[in-house]
Amino acid sequence: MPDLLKIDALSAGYGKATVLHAVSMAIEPGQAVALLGRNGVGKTTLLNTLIGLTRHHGGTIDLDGADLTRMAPERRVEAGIGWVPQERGIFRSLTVEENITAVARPGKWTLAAMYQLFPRLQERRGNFGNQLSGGEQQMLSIARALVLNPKILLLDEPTEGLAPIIVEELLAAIRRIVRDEGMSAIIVEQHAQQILAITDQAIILDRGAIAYSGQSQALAEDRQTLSRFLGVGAS
Amino acid sequence: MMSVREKRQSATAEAVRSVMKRHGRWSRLEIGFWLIAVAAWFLLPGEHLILTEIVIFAILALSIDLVLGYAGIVTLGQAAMYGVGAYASGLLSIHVTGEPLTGLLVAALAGALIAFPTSFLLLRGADLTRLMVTLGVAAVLHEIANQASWLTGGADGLQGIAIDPLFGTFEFDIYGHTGYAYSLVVLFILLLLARFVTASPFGYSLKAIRDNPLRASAVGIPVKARLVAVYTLSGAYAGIAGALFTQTQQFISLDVLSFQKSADGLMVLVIGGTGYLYGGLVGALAYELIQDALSSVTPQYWQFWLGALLIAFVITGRDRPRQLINSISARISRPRQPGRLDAVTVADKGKPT
Amino acid sequence: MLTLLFDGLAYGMLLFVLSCGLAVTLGLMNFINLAHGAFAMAGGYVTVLMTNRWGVPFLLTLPIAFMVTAIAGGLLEKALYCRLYDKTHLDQVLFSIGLVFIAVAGVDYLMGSQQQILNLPDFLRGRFTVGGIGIGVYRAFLVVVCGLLAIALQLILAHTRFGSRLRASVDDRRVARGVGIRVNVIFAVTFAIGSGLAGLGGALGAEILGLDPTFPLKFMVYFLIVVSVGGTSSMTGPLVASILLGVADVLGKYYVPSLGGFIIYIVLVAVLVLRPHGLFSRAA
Amino acid sequence: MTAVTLETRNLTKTFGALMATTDVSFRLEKGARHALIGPNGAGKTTFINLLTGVLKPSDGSVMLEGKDITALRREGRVQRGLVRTFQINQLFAGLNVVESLALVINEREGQGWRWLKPAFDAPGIDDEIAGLLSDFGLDSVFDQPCSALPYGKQRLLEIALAVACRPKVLLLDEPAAGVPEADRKEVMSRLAALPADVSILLIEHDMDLVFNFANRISVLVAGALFAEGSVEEISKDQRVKQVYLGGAAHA
Amino acid sequence: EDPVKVGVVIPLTGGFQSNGRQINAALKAFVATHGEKAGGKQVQFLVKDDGSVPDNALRISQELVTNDKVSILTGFGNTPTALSVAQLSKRAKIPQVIMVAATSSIMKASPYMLRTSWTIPQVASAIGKWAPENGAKKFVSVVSDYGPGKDAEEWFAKTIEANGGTVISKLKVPLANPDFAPFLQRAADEKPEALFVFVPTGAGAAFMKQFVERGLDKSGIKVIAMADVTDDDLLNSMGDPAIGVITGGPYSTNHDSPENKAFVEAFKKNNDGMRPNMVAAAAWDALDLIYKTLDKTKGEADGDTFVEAAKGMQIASPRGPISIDPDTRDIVQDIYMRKVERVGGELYNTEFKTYTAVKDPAAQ
Ligand SMILES: Nc1ncnc2c1ncn2[C@@H]1O[C@H](COP(=O)(O)OP(=O)(O)OP(=O)(O)O)[C@@H](O)[C@H]1O
Ligand SMILES: Nc1ncnc2c1ncn2[C@@H]1O[C@H](COP(=O)(O)OP(=O)(O)OP(=O)(O)O)[C@@H](O)[C@H]1O
Ligand SMILES: [Mg+2]
Ligand SMILES: [Mg+2]
Repeated sequence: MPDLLKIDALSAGYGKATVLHAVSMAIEPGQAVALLGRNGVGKTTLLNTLIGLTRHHGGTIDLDGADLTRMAPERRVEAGIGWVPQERGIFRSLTVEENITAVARPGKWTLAAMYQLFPRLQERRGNFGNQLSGGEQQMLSIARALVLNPKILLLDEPTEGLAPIIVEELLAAIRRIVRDEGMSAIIVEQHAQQILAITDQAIILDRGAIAYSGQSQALAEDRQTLSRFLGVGAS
Repeated sequence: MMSVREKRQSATAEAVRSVMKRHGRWSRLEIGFWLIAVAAWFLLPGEHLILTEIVIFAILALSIDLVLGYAGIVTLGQAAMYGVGAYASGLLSIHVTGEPLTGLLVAALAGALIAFPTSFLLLRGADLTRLMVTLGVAAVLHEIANQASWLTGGADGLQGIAIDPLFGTFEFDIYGHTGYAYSLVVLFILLLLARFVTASPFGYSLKAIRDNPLRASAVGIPVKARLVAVYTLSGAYAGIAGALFTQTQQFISLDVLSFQKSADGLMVLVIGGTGYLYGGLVGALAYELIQDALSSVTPQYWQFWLGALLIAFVITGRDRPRQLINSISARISRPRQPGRLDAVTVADKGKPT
Repeated sequence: MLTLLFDGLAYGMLLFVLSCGLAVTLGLMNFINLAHGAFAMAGGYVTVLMTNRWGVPFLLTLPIAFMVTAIAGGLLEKALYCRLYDKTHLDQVLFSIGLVFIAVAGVDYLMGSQQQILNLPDFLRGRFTVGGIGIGVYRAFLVVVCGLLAIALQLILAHTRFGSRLRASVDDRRVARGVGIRVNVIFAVTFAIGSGLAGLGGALGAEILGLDPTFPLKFMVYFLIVVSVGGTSSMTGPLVASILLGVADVLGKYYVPSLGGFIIYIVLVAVLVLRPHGLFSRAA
Repeated sequence: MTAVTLETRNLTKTFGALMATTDVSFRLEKGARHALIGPNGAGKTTFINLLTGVLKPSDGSVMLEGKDITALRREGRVQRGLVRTFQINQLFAGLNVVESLALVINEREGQGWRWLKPAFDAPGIDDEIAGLLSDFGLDSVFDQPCSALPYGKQRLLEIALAVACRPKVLLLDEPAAGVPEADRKEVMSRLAALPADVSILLIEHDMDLVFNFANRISVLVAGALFAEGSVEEISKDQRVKQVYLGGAAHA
Repeated sequence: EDPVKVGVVIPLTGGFQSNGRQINAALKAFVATHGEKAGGKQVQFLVKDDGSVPDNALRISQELVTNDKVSILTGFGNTPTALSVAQLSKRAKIPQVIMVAATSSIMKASPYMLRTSWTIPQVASAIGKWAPENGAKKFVSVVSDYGPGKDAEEWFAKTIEANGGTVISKLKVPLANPDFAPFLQRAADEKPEALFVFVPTGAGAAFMKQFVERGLDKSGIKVIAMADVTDDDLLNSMGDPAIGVITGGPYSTNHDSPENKAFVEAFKKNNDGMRPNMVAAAAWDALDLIYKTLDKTKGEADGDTFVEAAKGMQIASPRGPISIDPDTRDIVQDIYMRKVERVGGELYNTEFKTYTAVKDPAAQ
């Protein structure tokens, strides 16, 4: 299958400082990728670079045949990227419903579908963005990315702050969306095991470069790599 | 024998100490600045008038910096305290005594007295609200001064101010020789005081409030009381600036309370940069000199060029001069500051291997 | 008494039409644009020039004043303003004051410093009486135009996708772009509309307020008062604030002329102390 | 019998028609390691906001060590030892790590009104700061401005600031959010190592942490207390599983 | 030989800039016709903008005196700026020739002050004398709320009461006042025979417009105003509302005399057809006074000599004969009652009655 997203020797950063160093990877349609790594290694920066919010220093990004490298963020969204920022980025002076409808694009994922996925949001539809609990904001951020009906979802710690039962549902939903709808996803997560269970590929970043890349399942069993780069499972 | 952890911790403590020591130290640039200001008294006798005006302007801007740069309160009403200080010292000289230092004290008190109740109006609300409330208070005072012409002389200005010679010896001459020396010393003292204040626990609590009032209160800082305190202090500063104006000019008009005065004060501060005390000085110096030069080239249209300069200045980045100053001062004083090097080594040591 | 109330209403409407552009740029875009009055002045000069020198019908000059200033605003946005959204309010203040200086000196150079006096067409002059209340024709015209404008603006901003996209862009430009909102276009269009409204306000206001190069400085404070008293989250706020200020000002000056200069500031401070975010505001 | 440090009586908060906190009577025992869990939007953060005075309750009262503090201001509560951390980091963006900690320590020591004395010359302040820095893994970034720290470090500083207040009662709102798995245990063990008489109320959605850290758990659902018990009891409670835990209980 | 330096401190920006503009234009015309020599010396003018702010006026004047070594200060577009410099003029013994500021009391502030403009009481009292003689006795006064406005109100009331009239209500309008509606309504409700009006140039046009819009012109209430309201500079663009307005003032552009014809012509020629108003005439006369006095002192500009020489000076001014009162150093001049009329397609203040050699009544 042809790659959906292809990144080649991508370098980027903030101002003059380079944070990402020549990162290359490829994702097929319908594939979910776990993006792991310690604090501050550049996971968020990689996602921000894909959506176009960092300074480009080198390399290329190609989505479904379109060259995104120099595109403005809003154009990348049109080209098929849905983004869930780490800090959620809920618009505080819009209601829950407006947060969704203001950005929605035609497609399978609609406001109604979001309310079905997160009934909580429907209950709070009239609340302004700054009148939501942390978890509600997280749900809204994910809903807002889905209604863009993207080809690929970029999720930056999407389970953070969600109740365990919601996390389960959410991860199941992501898995379903990826498997059944052919949407791809890159998911940054702190909980390695949880995410490796629902993704196909895994990438570990270390100091802005790819330190490991392989099958999720293989990594889940590779305690040594996990403890070396993530510091988990060693004890 | 110390454990690894203890060793690391004592190295950290050492580095922390060196960072702390950096605070409040006089940089060479600063010292140089003051030397030049003093030298100007001897070398530029013809410029004392404009220099005096600059110094007074700088004190007004400094008073704004205390609330804006350190406590995050934007204000367009500093003229209220400035003007009240000016009138207080002027009236004092007419009705009680022309002794200048008493005038300064009375003006400081008057400024603080106006600022204190006003500050309670500023405790709630965002930038725009504060801008408008301060503006409104100043406008009301302006109108009061206008109406009370039996006391203030109204729009025609307060007549009959006579200031005694400083220490009974130094007459306030029309060349501004005494005026400049006098204002410069007052500025120096006020700046010194402000340096202490901003490097004190009180000063740091203000910065905390400026950056995040929610968190400030969550670590036990009484936010409202601190804001009231600093606004009152800044009112005293502004009052002193007003008194200096009265004493060196021996004349007051309603303009001391005008919106223009507040706006100019804010403008020069912003030009020079907020939050490092010297912003007002740098801004006042630059603004006055440029305005003076422009208006002697084109008395009718100098505003046009001033406007163009302001725009260019903002577009290219307002912190440029500040960065320049920082980099110069870093270059000048590097040999005296080993703290930074320590920090780097500790940072390396700090990494677990 | 009723005549007075009507005068207050008309004056308030005038304040509204002059300030609603600022309510858009400052209130909605959160840009402190002190140069608002400069756009209003530009609109005023367009109208005065066209009616007095070229004999264009007054009513026709109004849309032209809107268009001209909107285009000017749009161009300035693209050239300069767009670089300032990310900067602090203080930068914006400094920048827009710079623009005001340029506008004041520039107009002075081009048009001279004297008052420009607008010649209204005959059908807008004079007054008529309804039920014993004397009503100036032009003031009635102002009330109607401004009322319609207020309703239209409120509908657009509160109930269209454009309105919510605009508010989203203001809340967080970065994230807004990241979820596909064309922030640049939205800001440029909004800014142009805000400037156009200012121009229209200037055109309508020249008759009553007069017009000279210091216009932007003279009235800057009034615009700011309206927007801050009204609150920055809707158009109804500034509308109500304008009417309140207009009526209070007129009544105050009639009954206690000696307090004339205080009233507007006292209303300002009182409102802001009681309601720091203005009369109408969303949850802070 | 153990003493109660913090207690609420019939605490209620409404937002318009929404009952965010409904008649909550809750007790926190001295030295407790108590966790508060519950679905998203159950009202946990609101509860903390009521305890700390960020929000005014619609009804009911808050007692700290037997005294009614319902009307007390935020900073007054902090001075009496009731300290919190925030779900979303609240740092002093323009100050660096050392300055932030120093100002908190000064404030705690009642130095906040000293306006002519340098901020950094309180005796022992440097050692205390150094201790906090190394405890929270901040020694590599000690002179960086808070705004430039990576998210994880900001999270750690968020907690360090609260600990620097030397609280009697510490309210932690999702302290581990954004902290990588490897470092979570360390943060939590640091918190666990706080003096035994410090009472801690923890809000967290990471059940690993909750079960390891807490010795008592309350469950809040739709603003009301839904269940309370030991770790054992709660993790086995079918109703809690249904509304909140899902399959996580046996993780 | 050293030139005589003259500092011209005027408002080229700010609220009073139209005054500054007229003065600057008059200066240009004057130098073009009279050259740059007086009393055998080169005369050099240094023009500075005070932005209509007294602080600035003072600082600029100080610099002119201390750095540029000017021997004469002139200009001063309003009362506060004139007053701010008075101390300096007194202390440094510098002649201060006032071109505009019209509050009566300023002359006391410095013994080196000379004035060629007019004083508010001079004009207001003339109006107060004329009105009752011509059938308007019951007045409401509407003046701007600042020094000159209060002067006008006071002196108008004083004279009209002495002449059998009354002022039933005295209204003060804030200087920064966008809308006259409430004041006009109030004035109309008092049902006077006429309004006495003094507002600064510019505001005058707005006032007259709103007066007509309110239908007050048809209600039989007359407007009798100080000359500022129908300023020659703006009169033409004020249009029909201004026609018929009666004002009292020291100068009208269409004053019929050879001196004035020459003045208007020179002024227009040097300033792209701009129309001179009373400020221009006063500025012209100030310059004339300076030249004539220097001629008399042979170029000596020392304060005492200069002021002594200027006292009693008589000049054939464009506005008619004027002189400097030796006791008060203030101007003595004819005050005219005028009526706005259309003359040859343009609006002018046509003079119809003259009060000759009026002194400042406030100084007596
Ligand atoms: N806006 C910014 N400006 C400058 N440097 C930044 C900025 N944001 C992040 N950095 C730096 O870039 C590096 C990578 O940060 P990034 O946020 O991408 O890491 P991360 O892997 O997502 O970490 P975390 O797990 O904490 O979210 C860090 O060293 C950080 O300090
Ligand atoms: N200012 C407000 N106005 C209206 N509703 C609000 C406001 N603040 C919070 N809420 C609502 O109150 C409920 C409780 O919110 P709270 O933040 O306390 O939840 P929480 O238990 O902390 O949830 P989470 O685990 O997601 O952080 C939420 O449904 C939220 O939408
Ligand atoms: Mg991240
Ligand atoms: Mg919460």
